[in-house]
Amino acid sequence: AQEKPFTFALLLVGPYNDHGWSQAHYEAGKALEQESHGKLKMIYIDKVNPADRPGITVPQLVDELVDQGAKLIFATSDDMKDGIREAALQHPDVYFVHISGDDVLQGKAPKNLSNLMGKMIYGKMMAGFMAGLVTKTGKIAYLGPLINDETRRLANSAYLGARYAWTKVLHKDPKKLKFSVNWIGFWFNIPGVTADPTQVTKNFFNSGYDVVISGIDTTEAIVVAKQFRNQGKQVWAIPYDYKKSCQEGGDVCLGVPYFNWKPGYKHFINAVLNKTWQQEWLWMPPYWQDINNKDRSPIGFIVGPTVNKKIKTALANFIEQLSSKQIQLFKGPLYYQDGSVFLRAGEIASDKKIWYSKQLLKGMQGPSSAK
Amino acid sequence: MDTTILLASVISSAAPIIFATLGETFTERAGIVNLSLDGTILLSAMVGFVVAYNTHNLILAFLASGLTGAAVASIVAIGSLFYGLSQVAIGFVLTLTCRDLAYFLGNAYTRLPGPQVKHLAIPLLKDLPFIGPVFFNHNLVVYLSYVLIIFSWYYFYKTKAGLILRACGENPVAAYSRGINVKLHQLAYTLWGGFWVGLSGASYSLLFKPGWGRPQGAEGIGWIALAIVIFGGWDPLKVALGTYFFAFLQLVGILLQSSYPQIPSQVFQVAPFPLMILMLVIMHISSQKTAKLDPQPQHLSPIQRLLRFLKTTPPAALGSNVHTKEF
Amino acid sequence: MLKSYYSLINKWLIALVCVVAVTSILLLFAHTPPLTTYKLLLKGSLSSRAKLARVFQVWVPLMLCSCGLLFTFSMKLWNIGIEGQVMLGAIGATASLMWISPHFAPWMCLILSLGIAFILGALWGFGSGLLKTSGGVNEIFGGLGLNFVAQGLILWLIFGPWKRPGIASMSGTKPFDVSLWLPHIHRFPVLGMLLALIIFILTAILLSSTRQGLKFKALGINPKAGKLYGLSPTANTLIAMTLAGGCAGLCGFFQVTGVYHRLIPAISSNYGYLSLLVVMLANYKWWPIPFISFFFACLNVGSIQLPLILKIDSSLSGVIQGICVLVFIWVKQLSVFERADDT
Amino acid sequence: MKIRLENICKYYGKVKANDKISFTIEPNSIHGILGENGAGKSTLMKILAGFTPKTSGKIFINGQMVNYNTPTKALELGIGMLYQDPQDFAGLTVLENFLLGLKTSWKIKEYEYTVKLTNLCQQLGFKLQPEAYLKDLTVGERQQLEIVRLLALGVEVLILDEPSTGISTQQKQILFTALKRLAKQGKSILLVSHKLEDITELCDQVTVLSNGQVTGEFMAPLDTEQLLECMFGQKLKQIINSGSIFPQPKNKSTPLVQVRDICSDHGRIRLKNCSLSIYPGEIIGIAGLENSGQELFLRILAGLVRPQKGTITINGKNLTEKNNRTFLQNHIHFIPTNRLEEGLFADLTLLEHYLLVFQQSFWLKSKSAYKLCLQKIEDLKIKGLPNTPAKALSGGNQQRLLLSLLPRQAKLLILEHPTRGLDVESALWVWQYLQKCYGLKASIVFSSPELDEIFQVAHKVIVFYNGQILLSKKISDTTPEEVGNAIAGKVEHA
Ligand SMILES: Nc1ncnc2c1ncn2[C@@H]1O[C@H](COP(=O)(O)OP(=O)(O)OP(=O)(O)O)[C@@H](O)[C@H]1O
Ligand SMILES: Nc1ncnc2c1ncn2[C@@H]1O[C@H](COP(=O)(O)OP(=O)(O)OP(=O)(O)O)[C@@H](O)[C@H]1O
Ligand SMILES: [Mg+2]
Ligand SMILES: [Mg+2]
Repeated sequence: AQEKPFTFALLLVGPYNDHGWSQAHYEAGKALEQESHGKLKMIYIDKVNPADRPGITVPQLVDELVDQGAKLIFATSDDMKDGIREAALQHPDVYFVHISGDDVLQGKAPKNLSNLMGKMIYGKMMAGFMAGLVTKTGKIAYLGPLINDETRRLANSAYLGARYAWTKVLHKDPKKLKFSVNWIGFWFNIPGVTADPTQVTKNFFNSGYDVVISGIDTTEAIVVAKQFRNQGKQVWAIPYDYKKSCQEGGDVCLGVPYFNWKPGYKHFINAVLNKTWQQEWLWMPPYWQDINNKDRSPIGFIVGPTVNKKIKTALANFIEQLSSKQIQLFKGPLYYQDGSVFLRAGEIASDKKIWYSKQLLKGMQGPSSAK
Repeated sequence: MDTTILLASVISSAAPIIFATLGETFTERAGIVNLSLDGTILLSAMVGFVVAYNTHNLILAFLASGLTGAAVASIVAIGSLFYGLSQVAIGFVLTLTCRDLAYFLGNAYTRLPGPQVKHLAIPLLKDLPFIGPVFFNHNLVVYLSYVLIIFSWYYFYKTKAGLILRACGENPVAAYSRGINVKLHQLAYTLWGGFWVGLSGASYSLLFKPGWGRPQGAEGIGWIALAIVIFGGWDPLKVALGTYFFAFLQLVGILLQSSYPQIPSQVFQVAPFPLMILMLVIMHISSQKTAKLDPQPQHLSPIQRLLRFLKTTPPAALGSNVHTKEF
Repeated sequence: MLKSYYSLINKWLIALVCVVAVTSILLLFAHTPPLTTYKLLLKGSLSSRAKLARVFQVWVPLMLCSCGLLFTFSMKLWNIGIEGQVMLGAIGATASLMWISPHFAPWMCLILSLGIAFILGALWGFGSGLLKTSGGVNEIFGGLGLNFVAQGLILWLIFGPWKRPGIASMSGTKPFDVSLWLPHIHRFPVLGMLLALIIFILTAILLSSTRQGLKFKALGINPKAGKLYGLSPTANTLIAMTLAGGCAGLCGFFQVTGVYHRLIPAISSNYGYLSLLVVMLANYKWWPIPFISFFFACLNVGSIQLPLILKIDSSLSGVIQGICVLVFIWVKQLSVFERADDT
Repeated sequence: MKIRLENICKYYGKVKANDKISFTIEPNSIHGILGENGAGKSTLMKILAGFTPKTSGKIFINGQMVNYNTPTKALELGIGMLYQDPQDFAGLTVLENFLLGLKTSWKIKEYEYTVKLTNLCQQLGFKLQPEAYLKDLTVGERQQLEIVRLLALGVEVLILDEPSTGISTQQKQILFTALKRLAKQGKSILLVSHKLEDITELCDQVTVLSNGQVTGEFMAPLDTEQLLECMFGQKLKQIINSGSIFPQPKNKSTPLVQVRDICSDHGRIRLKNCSLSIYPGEIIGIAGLENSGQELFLRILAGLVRPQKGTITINGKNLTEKNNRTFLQNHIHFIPTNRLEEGLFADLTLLEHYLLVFQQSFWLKSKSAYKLCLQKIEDLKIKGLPNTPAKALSGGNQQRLLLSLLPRQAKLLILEHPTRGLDVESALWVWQYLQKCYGLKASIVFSSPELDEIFQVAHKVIVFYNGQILLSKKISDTTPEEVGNAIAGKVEHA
């Protein structure tokens, strides 16, 4: 006769089985539920976005979850920011975690609302690094979602990674490296609303880019790359978010930087269970000993199945140097697109400085913010 | 991106729309409006993907989608032909219902990697200087779209069956008095049209936007297809032309977006549809003008000829319910 | 007399049975027990006061749009452009709130933005009317075109001029201050409900007992003849479209001030399309509108339970609504024939 | 081929369109079917042609009973019909129309059939261009095409439902000679009409129908008096001894409306410099073949269509370029000939019609309108109730409804063939009603294909011949022959 399980809930922005961002969250939750041997119960609502659930607001859904007995609710998308804050005020006795948000930093959040994010910047650096190593044309494309601090931050990291590989490893002329970003407008394709990632990717490959780094939640980049490869073109792609999304890619996939939300979730669940909850803004770094450790590392990078030895080793010691801080990519001098200074010479960026990336970096093409 | 690649991608991205527009052309020329395209395409896309995923047999998948399209069309046809319901009403309801049905039934198959139509360049033709890469370096679906265009044109204007088809849309009662079983023909052509709309759905989920998901990516195409049929004046060749024109607009949107980052991408996203509407307006005005032009074409300036070319007259009995007990 | 009542009941019975049958088959197809599903839909929409409140949050916009559509339908116009008209209303409301909220008392701002929303929606309706009357574009396609334009406009505003500092995301504009939210009582959108009722009553009166209403009806039947008696089809088409747009605009106003408290890309929530179904199911008459809107609202709200508990997609509600309308128009037609036969 | 009909019945609800009709049609002869409107002629013919299923009765061909209920079957048996309203495809070419229904191969052999078509035309003295579009042909030519087609199908029995309405005299002659020739060749021809002269000219044998029943059978030579007697009973006497209905207006008054050299082209029809002065109380009859421009002219006069050139003035006020609203304000009213399509609101009830037309107030006042409605139904003897929808009225009653919607203070009435589809009796009634309400008070301009009608009621006749006014004379100064010639395009004086 065990006491009834502790219920935590997820609000997923996409379908729970989207082979991307949402599925990563879903599987982390499921894993915890299973390991807890019935002590934990997970409930979720997916497709929580106005396009899929017209007329439904986040607070309404939170009501539902609370009715179902949820004590801790993870809101897994940036654009649930306002809704989740509103809900947190309505339910002071329930705990909330907003993924990728910064209400706590901003001091807007009520006591029962915390923020969680993994340091994907490193994942993106690795992605960029791979791209920089394999590109033949020296033209790397970044398939960006919407524009905000987070997405700029990640695009910048990828660029720095690529530039490092291009200049420091291959010792090529930095001017010859072209890195352009195209924002589609949301985390996944909404026809007639966002730019169509399939078309955008095709367009990239057609105009000479041979590596596309995906920053969106869905797998168009990989799919299109495969189609081009079948037509005998030398192209690669790097998906995002979800551990297994490289599998469908076969040999066009260079690898995937992914999130592993298990450690983060566990941290907050324990905090609630052990009544040690205090509001925090948690930006978890990778577990450097083994970035693919299922229980310890919030982010990881899985190398594509057919990547050759030489590149694998290069990546390995790139990671090695990142962990030992021998390589500091966010180190001055770095400039924003408009030429204004981001980091003075020698300056090493603070977390907060990286978090609030106001623009893309100098040397990248593409808009830093919607006009 | 150079012109060959541009044209090639126009040709290929138009293919699935061609299926929809020409299918609908058959239907409307027979006098029935099947407004349900947008929903039908999604539903058949879903069916096609599910079948392909489970059987790994693309032929079967396309067939299944086609039949799905025909099934939906049959609701419109039977409703209007045998129960005198408003075609627009049924069509519109089906548009929404089929969309939701697709999302509902296809939910379990979201974003699964499934089989796809293979790329298949045509051996000799593909090496032709400019033609080759533009027309013959695609896949069977694209080639099928060529076949359909030529077939429809021949069928409409060179065969007896095509003549009968046009007659049904022109004046059903008269057709009946000529011993033509109008309802049977209209039913048949609605199903036939629906079948092609279905194929268009399949070619999205198995080639152009591989896989199933919500959204799938084919949303909104159906409406555009309907507009294109009008734009093309119910004439197979003009309709095909209109389809390519639209595909071109869509592509240009994306190109411009990368070259004019200061203009928000959304503008380019929504541009093609209003442009089609604008074309409809121009056509309307042109058809008013051409009413007054003198019949001998040799007296016309090029612009006047263009206007005359754009002038369209719908099938006289389009969308009307001939519902006499005598039939 | 009695017979006719009997056949009426009969008709509805047939319809109901058909709907339930078809839906149940679907559910079994999706390996879900029909009965529990229906129970869930019911519980999910009516079991608690909060849920009922949410039903009314959907009821209000449906009512407003349906009223607008009554005008256009009485002219036999398919105002599919209603979606865009809702969006423009929303844009109007947002703009006015943004610009004047600092200078006036909240209630004044709300009233003003209501006015602006109505006007902008009306203009958009007028636009697709104009496309039909002088552009020769069938209102269905003109409307759709304008829907796309409206959608683009909203996105551009959200990503451009009205974007949050440094951010451009689908999550919409910066939420308004609570003082600018349309007041609720226990989460019941009372003001919205009041607005909907007023508009509904006005619509009913205008259609049933004024000359304008009769004009719409007559011109809907035969515009050519209308000209002989000095009625202008063009003018009345534009009037109907404009009125419809206005009502849709009010819907947009409610969506902004009463539901989302900001402008989001999907602000119209497809209520425009949905209310086309409502009016069709109401057989283009005004009196059933409130009830059908309520029924549809229940389905919409109740359907959230489906993924949560049965793990099936909530688009089922849309399917049910569609099937209802299909079956209804079918059964209606059948009974028309019965009458034709027995004379 | 010999056809016998036995007790053919056709009921439309309560309406007995055909009621126990029996008679025989002999081979190589022209058999006339005569009867007033709504007598059941078309219905019977449609039954014979398999277009309409009969309620009961038997049909025998050469002695043995046949049972068929589709046009196809009828055609296989050799029975073909030329319908009252042309059953062809305006949007297709002559050749395509010809091909449709013929037994041809799956592929269209254009050349072969072009030859066939032209040959047949030559035999019957018709002239048709195979590639012309049907919408550019006159009704007469359409009929010719239809006949050719039926012959190509090898029909033995040819049914023509009122072929002589709306075609030129020459075309009529061409048609009749063709028919005679066919009869000689051994075809049996059924000719439906209410025009006595056609019947007497052509038929060897006549059957007269009157509200659904056979009221007499006659053999050539035919006696007009007798036929009339049989068709209408006493009704006819009234027309014959009712002279011109409308009193002459007093002369030398200023014209009410002046139309000066109107030009307008509207698709095929083109008006060239048409001028006309209408004096108060004057009744002007417009004669002419259909599509000679009178339809367009009337609509221009009513302000429904704007002319490209020319002026229209009423009492000196210039109304050119104004819309029909202003014309109405100047008491100019128009009644089109196809009532349900252009004149009435099919699904609106009588009451709603009156509400719409006679009430300008914002709120609807049903009570007063109801009184008015009953009053009008009373006055115009409309067979209907305040809540009957217009579409359920019979043709004649629809016309009455239209008349009742005219305001008393109308100054100019423009009537397009006001007695179309009305039998002689109700036609007479219409004119008497107009005289009673508007005699001397208003002027009337009306078009009519029946010369005798024009000569009966009009003070002045004008004749349209392809878009021009060819003749404009006082009735007293002209003769039917002159007008008839003008209609055909012939005028004596240079
Ligand atoms: N659509 C209809 N619905 C109901 N009744 C109809 C319809 N059409 C015709 N009828 C009935 O058939 C009868 C005759 O109609 P019709 O128009 O043929 O009259 P008609 O014989 O031509 O007489 P008229 O000389 O007045 O035209 C009318 O009494 C009318 O009630
Ligand atoms: N579709 C119909 N519905 C109802 N009544 C009809 C219909 N068709 C014919 N009738 C009725 O049958 C009767 C005979 O009609 P029919 O058309 O045969 O008259 P007709 O002799 O051809 O008159 P006309 O000389 O005007 O053509 C009319 O009273 C008419 O009302
Ligand atoms: Mg007749
Ligand atoms: Mg009649």
